Amino acid sequence: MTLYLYLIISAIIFTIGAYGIITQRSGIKILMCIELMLTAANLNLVAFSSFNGNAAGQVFALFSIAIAAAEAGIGFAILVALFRVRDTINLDNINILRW
Amino acid sequence: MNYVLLAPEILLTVLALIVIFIGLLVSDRSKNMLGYISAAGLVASLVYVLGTKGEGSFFYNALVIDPLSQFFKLIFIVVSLLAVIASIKYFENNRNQDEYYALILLATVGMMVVASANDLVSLFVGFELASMSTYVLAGFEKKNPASLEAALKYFIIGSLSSALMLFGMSLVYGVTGSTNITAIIEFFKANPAVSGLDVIAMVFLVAGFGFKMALVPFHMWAPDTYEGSPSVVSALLAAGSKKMGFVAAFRVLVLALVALRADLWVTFGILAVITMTYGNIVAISQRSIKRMLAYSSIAQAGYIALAFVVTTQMSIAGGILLALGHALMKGGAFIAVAVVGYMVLSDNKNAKNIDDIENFAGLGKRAPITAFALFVFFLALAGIPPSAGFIGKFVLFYSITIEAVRQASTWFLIVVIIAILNSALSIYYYARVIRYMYVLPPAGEKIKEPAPYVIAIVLAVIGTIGIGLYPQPFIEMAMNAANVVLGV
Amino acid sequence: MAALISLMILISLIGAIITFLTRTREQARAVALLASGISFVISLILFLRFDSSIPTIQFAESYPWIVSLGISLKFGVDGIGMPLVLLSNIVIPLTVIFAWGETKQANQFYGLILLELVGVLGVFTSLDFFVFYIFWEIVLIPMYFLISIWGGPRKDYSAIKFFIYTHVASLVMLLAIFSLYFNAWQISGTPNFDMFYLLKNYSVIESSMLKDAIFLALLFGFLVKMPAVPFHTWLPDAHVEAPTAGSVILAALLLKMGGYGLFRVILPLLPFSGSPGELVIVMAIIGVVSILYGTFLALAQRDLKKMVAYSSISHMGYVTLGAAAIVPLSISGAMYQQFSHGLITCVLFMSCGVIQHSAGTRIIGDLGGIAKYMPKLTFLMLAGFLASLGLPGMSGFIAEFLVLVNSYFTLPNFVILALFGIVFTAGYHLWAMQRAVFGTYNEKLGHIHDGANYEMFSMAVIILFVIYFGLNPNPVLTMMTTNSEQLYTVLKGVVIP
Amino acid sequence: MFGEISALIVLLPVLAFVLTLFLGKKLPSGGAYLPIAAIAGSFIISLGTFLEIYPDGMVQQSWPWFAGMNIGILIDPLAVVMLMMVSFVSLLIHIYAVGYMAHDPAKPRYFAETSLFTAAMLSVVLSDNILQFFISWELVGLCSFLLIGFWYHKPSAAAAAKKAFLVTRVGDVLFLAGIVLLYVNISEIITTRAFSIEPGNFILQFSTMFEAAKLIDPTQLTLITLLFFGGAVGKSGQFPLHGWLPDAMEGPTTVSALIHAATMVTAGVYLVARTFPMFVATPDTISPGVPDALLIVAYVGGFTALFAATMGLVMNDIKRVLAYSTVSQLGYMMLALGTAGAVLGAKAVGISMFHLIAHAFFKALLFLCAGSVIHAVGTNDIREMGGLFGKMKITAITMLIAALALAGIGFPFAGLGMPIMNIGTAGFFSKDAIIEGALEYGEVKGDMIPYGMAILAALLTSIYIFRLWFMTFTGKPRSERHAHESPGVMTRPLMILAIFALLFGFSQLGFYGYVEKNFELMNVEIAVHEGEAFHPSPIIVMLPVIVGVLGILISYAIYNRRMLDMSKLVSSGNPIYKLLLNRYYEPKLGADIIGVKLTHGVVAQSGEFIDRKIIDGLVIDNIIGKTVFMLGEIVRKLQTGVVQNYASVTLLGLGLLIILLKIKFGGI
Repeated sequence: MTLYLYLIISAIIFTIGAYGIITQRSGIKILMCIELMLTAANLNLVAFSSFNGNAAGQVFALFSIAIAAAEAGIGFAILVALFRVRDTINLDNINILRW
Repeated sequence: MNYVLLAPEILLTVLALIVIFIGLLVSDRSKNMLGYISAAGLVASLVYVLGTKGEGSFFYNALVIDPLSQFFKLIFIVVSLLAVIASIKYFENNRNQDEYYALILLATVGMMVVASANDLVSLFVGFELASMSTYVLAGFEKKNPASLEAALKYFIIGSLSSALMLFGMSLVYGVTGSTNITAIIEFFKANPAVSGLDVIAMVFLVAGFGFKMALVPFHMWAPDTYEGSPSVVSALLAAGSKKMGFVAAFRVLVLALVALRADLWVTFGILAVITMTYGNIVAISQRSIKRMLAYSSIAQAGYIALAFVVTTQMSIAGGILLALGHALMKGGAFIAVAVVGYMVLSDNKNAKNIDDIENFAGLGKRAPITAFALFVFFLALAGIPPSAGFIGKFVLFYSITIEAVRQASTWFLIVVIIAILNSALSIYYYARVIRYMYVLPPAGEKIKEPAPYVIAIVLAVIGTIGIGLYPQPFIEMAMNAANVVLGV
Repeated sequence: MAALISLMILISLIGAIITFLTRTREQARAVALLASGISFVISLILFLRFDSSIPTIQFAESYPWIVSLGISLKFGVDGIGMPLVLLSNIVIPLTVIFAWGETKQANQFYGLILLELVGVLGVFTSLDFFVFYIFWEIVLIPMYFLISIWGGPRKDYSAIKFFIYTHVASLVMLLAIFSLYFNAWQISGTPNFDMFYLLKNYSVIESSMLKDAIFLALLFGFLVKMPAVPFHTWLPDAHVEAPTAGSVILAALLLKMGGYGLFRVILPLLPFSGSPGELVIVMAIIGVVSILYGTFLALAQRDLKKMVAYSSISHMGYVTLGAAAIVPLSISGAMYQQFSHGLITCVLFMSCGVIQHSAGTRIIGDLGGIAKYMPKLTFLMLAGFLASLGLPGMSGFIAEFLVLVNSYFTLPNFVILALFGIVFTAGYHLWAMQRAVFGTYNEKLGHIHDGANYEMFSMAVIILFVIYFGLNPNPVLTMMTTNSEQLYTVLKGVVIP
Repeated sequence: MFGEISALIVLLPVLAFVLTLFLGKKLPSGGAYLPIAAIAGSFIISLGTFLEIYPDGMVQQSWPWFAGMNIGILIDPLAVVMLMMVSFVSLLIHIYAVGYMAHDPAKPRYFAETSLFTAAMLSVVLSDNILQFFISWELVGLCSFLLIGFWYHKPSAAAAAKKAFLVTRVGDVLFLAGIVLLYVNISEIITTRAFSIEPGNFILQFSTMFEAAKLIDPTQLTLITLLFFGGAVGKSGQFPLHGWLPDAMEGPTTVSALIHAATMVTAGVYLVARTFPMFVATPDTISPGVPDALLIVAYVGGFTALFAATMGLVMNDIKRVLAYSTVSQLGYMMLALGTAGAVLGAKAVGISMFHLIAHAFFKALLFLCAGSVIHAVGTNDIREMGGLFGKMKITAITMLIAALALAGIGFPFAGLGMPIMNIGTAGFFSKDAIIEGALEYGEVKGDMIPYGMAILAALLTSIYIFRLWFMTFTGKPRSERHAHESPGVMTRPLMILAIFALLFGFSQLGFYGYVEKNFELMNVEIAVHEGEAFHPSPIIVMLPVIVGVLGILISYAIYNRRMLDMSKLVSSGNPIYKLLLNRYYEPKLGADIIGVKLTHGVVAQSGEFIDRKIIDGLVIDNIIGKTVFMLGEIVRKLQTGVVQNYASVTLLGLGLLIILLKIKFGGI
């Protein structure tokens, strides 16, 4: 039952992240929300690994943390580049591509 | 366990590093050679992939080499090759070429890893490697807001869906206690009772792969990204990284679902039908050719997804064939659009939306080779014989028809009829462009089509028609791959 | 001399490619004429060496292609295909000659015409269902271009309508082919796309529902091509917009593909279908309705060319009717109608083309009395119109006579209905002639000139063919009859309610 | 030896047609001499054949054609007399045409077409099977179409040509239907009644037909014969398909003389005579002892004779008067076949054919005279003629002879039992016989209606023809155009024909005897429904002549002496006159209402509407086409371009999938 505790927490975190992605306007915040979701997944992995009694999950978590970092880096880079040309990172205004 | 089989991946990784390294040393002028170098590397690995037969598994069975992986590696390398060749012209004298080529190579490696991944970890890593490289590539024109916007959208939706995928993977791991796909399948085989959690996990995976496949409703990023990115990168995305989603789906979903005896064909049927219809219907009303191609590739994804509806050897072989065909046709088409862009810009430096259909008027006179190539690609996409597109659709539709016949199921029949009507409908927007190219008067004088483009396009054309004229070997390969998918 | 057929197809294909590559229109048309001429000679050799006393496939060739799907390039002709092969090779060279004066993108124009030849020859000779389908589809593309590049004001609409409409039909047909193929595969365990093999195994399908579904799908595919009411609406638009050469090929050859399908595929399947009698009635109704409907709509047209288009719908109705009557001679009559209509309709569309080109309009009301300045055309056009309204002594009469007389055995009421059409057929032909060609000259047309010699030549040659085959149908009719009698041996069992 | 080469009878004119068509322009007088020579050849061969086969020989040749049909030649008495007549009259008219058409630039076309016509007509006559008969019959119709529309730049001519073709086409379709029905029935009795066609014979040969007629189901037989008769009605301008013949006068007069008086229009009668055994074999359901088919033939013929004569009374166009007279006379021939056929059997064929040939001579003569008059005064309207007698004597006299022949003037000495043979014009002999036949029919079968119609028609005939003659040649000129006699090339044929019109009658008995043998030669016995011996009273015998003379006197009184003023009668106020002048409103009804308004206006146009607007417009374009586009426009708007919405769609999809699968699998 404690496993379910972890799962519920991670689910909550995941949902918060998802909610944030939908509602936030600033690119930065959206990046953070994505990080939240990844974290939720990592939490899952670790929890499962300790309950399944094998380390694969934790290894996986390590991988994913590294990847998340790289992802964040790229994300910020893109935002910065965008800011240079558009002077905004408010995603509501970034819609020249549509229909 | 001979790592020689992994030579292509290794070669390309090393090559990527070398390219960056050279980039540091040489002057911007001479960076143009990097394109040739990476092309050579890709050719080498292509030859290798075609040449080697052996199978094997590596790193504690995290990577496997089998017909499926080889077939898709073939696709990925060919597409990257086309993209690279075209880029030699597209990014000529661009001072960041080194990074560009390195990224393409890394993306290729990522896709190849996914193709042969047999462990959720390696799958995830490969996925992310490919994704991140392509995020950057999509936004490679730093001064062009469209390109950056494309990159941003691609990035946000992409990382969202990789989060979903990771979450799904974590659940799978939780249920099965292992990250190794073989083990997972074993587990499912052992206790096939559908616990609900595993199905949810599957759905998350579907979402994650569906993002790459651009299946409705995970497709939203695709039109914007394909439209905004540099055409050559669009080619890579549409033709290459899209297939990454499929191979992953083939590897994990099909096996898992077969093992679970959880027939999701209704789900996939609905997804496929909606996807193809959506893609075609929206494509009709597009004026930007790149966007039209984007929607058409969504539609194609719908066709390929039919393979999941009836998971028979035939259908999966058909899906794989269509994937191959689509890689060639779409890749070639995007590169052809790049030629048009080049043409338009050479007419007038600061032309806006250069892929507007108006710019295709009289292309048959202005750029005959490109026009003819586009003509071939479009007809192939519409499924007119003899072409790769036709062979793929032929086998695919056949597989579903015979399922309809065998199980006397009206639903399959309806599905295939919708598919047929779709491919008839798609003729409309392809033919419209063809008309622009050949019927309308040219807007300018004839141009000299740059050699790299021509080479890339001609290769694609040869592939498209060649498969149509002599599909025998490819069908066999696809069949073997399908056997792997079905774990036979 | 075994590979004559593939040689014929290959030569036209190579000719097409060379034509595309030529620079000047002189070269283009010369090459086109040469290639189609050679192809004609070969078909003539085939025709002369053809043994009309046996119903089997002759000059058969076979080359393996896609082994894993059991697909191979099989060619061959029998009494059903041979006349149409000859027809194609008669029509195409004459079309090239007729269009001798084409100036706009000449190399593409003649090249596309040759591609059409390749396509129809492939359809009429290939005995592998897969290959058959491929040629069936290929035919669409050159026609699409012929319409949309050289066509009239509404060419875009018509071309795309033609393309999609017929493409849907062929896809539906493809589904049926799939089922046949799968069925045969189930039985033998080895994939094989051989046409006769697939048709043979149709009979062992258990569920009669599936049988009917396959049958109807195939029938639909062919009827749309023919075209039969109510699947005909693509035809008038396509014809009205197409250039003359395009219309000629469309009416003379492409429509024949549908009829060919009836004899090659539908009739052999008929007796084994779930409910043969009803299906026969369905076909008969479609046939008669097409005859009458086409006639009355032709009567209503203002545009000469559109009138001719509807007249072909009406004439192709005889093919359906004759096929539905499943009497040996009625089937032969239907086949003969295909052949003869293929010739006659050329003259009609060529006349429309000449008038359009010379007077600048095809609207019957705006013409009038052009016979005064176009005596040669008037002569040939009149001959064509008379042939088309079934005047004895011309090939059309033989066909219609055979169909009507022999269909009466099985479908008396339908024949009586069809007979009604004859009067009105004569009616709209002569009425159009009277208003467009005879009467006082309409001065608003300004000074018009007679058709060019090459145009007159090709029309005259076709008229000669029409008369020859009207007086001596045997060379073609015998081989048709041989095959229709062989078909009848299977069809005997069918009882019509 | 003529029998062997009898195929040339047809082939020579065909050859002439081809040569004239392509070389005509280069030859003198439009190559007129080619057809003349060719037709002369045909005539000689016909004559030779006649002499060969007389009295009881036949020529039969047959070659297989397609699908069990054949092409063949059958020259029996019936055919040979017709052959001689056709080739002879055609020859004369061709000669006449050299003068008549001298100034027409399109001479070559004219002569080509007429020789083609002659060929086709000859082939009708000597064909030995119904299919070839039909084919030639159609070709004859084609030539008639071409020649009526010879001056195609005249709208009226083009219209008339079309009308002629279409109206006869109606008959032809019936004829074709008859052939179809016949074919089917024969093949049925072959299977059911063990009827066999011995080798060398073919299914549609007349001989086969006659044998089969005995076995075919009677009602079917009646149907077949009536369908054949329908064809005859069309070609021979019988009621109700008579309307095209008067309009056909738009063609050159020579054409009218050749096609619409002497030869083609009689083809209908010839058809009935040809297939007479089948008509006789039909059952007698309507009136006992009278085969239904013959009864109908009789009534249609009789009625047409009378009906056409009434219109002949009021026409002012010289050629139309003659046209209606032709229709009326053809009615007589039908009447003969019908009535006499019922009582005298095969003799009826003799009677009818005799009148046919006599009529050919004097009617051709009438037309040629009319032609020479028109040639002279340049108008067709007899109201503008008059007083021409002095100016063109030959024409006037020959035409008078012809008129007398048409009116059937003569004296039946023998008929009154005197020891002298009858004296009279050709028409006298031929028509008297017909009326007698009708009378005998009436006596035997107790049905006098046909006889009454015949007598009444006879009266009207002589009235209108002499009205014509008097108005043309007597009185004072009503136009100051200077008329003159036609050249010799035109007058000589007139004289020759006049001689025939005068003297041909005397061959009556021999002719009957010869033609009656026809069916015996084909060993088809004809059931004769003989009544008791029949001796009419003298007054009855004289009646036809009396009415003839009476008619002459009436028209003399009115149109020459002007004894009573016609102005009241022929005013447009007089409804009967209007009715006649408008030809019983037949053109209006046929062409305008049925042709244009109903067929074209209603049926065709509504069809067009359905096709374009509903099938095509509504279904294809709007429902399918438009909806797809609309859908596209709507759906693409979902792509807002705002990335959060994309994310929400993605997550929404995820949620939906989960719910869907929850529903499917349950769990948790």
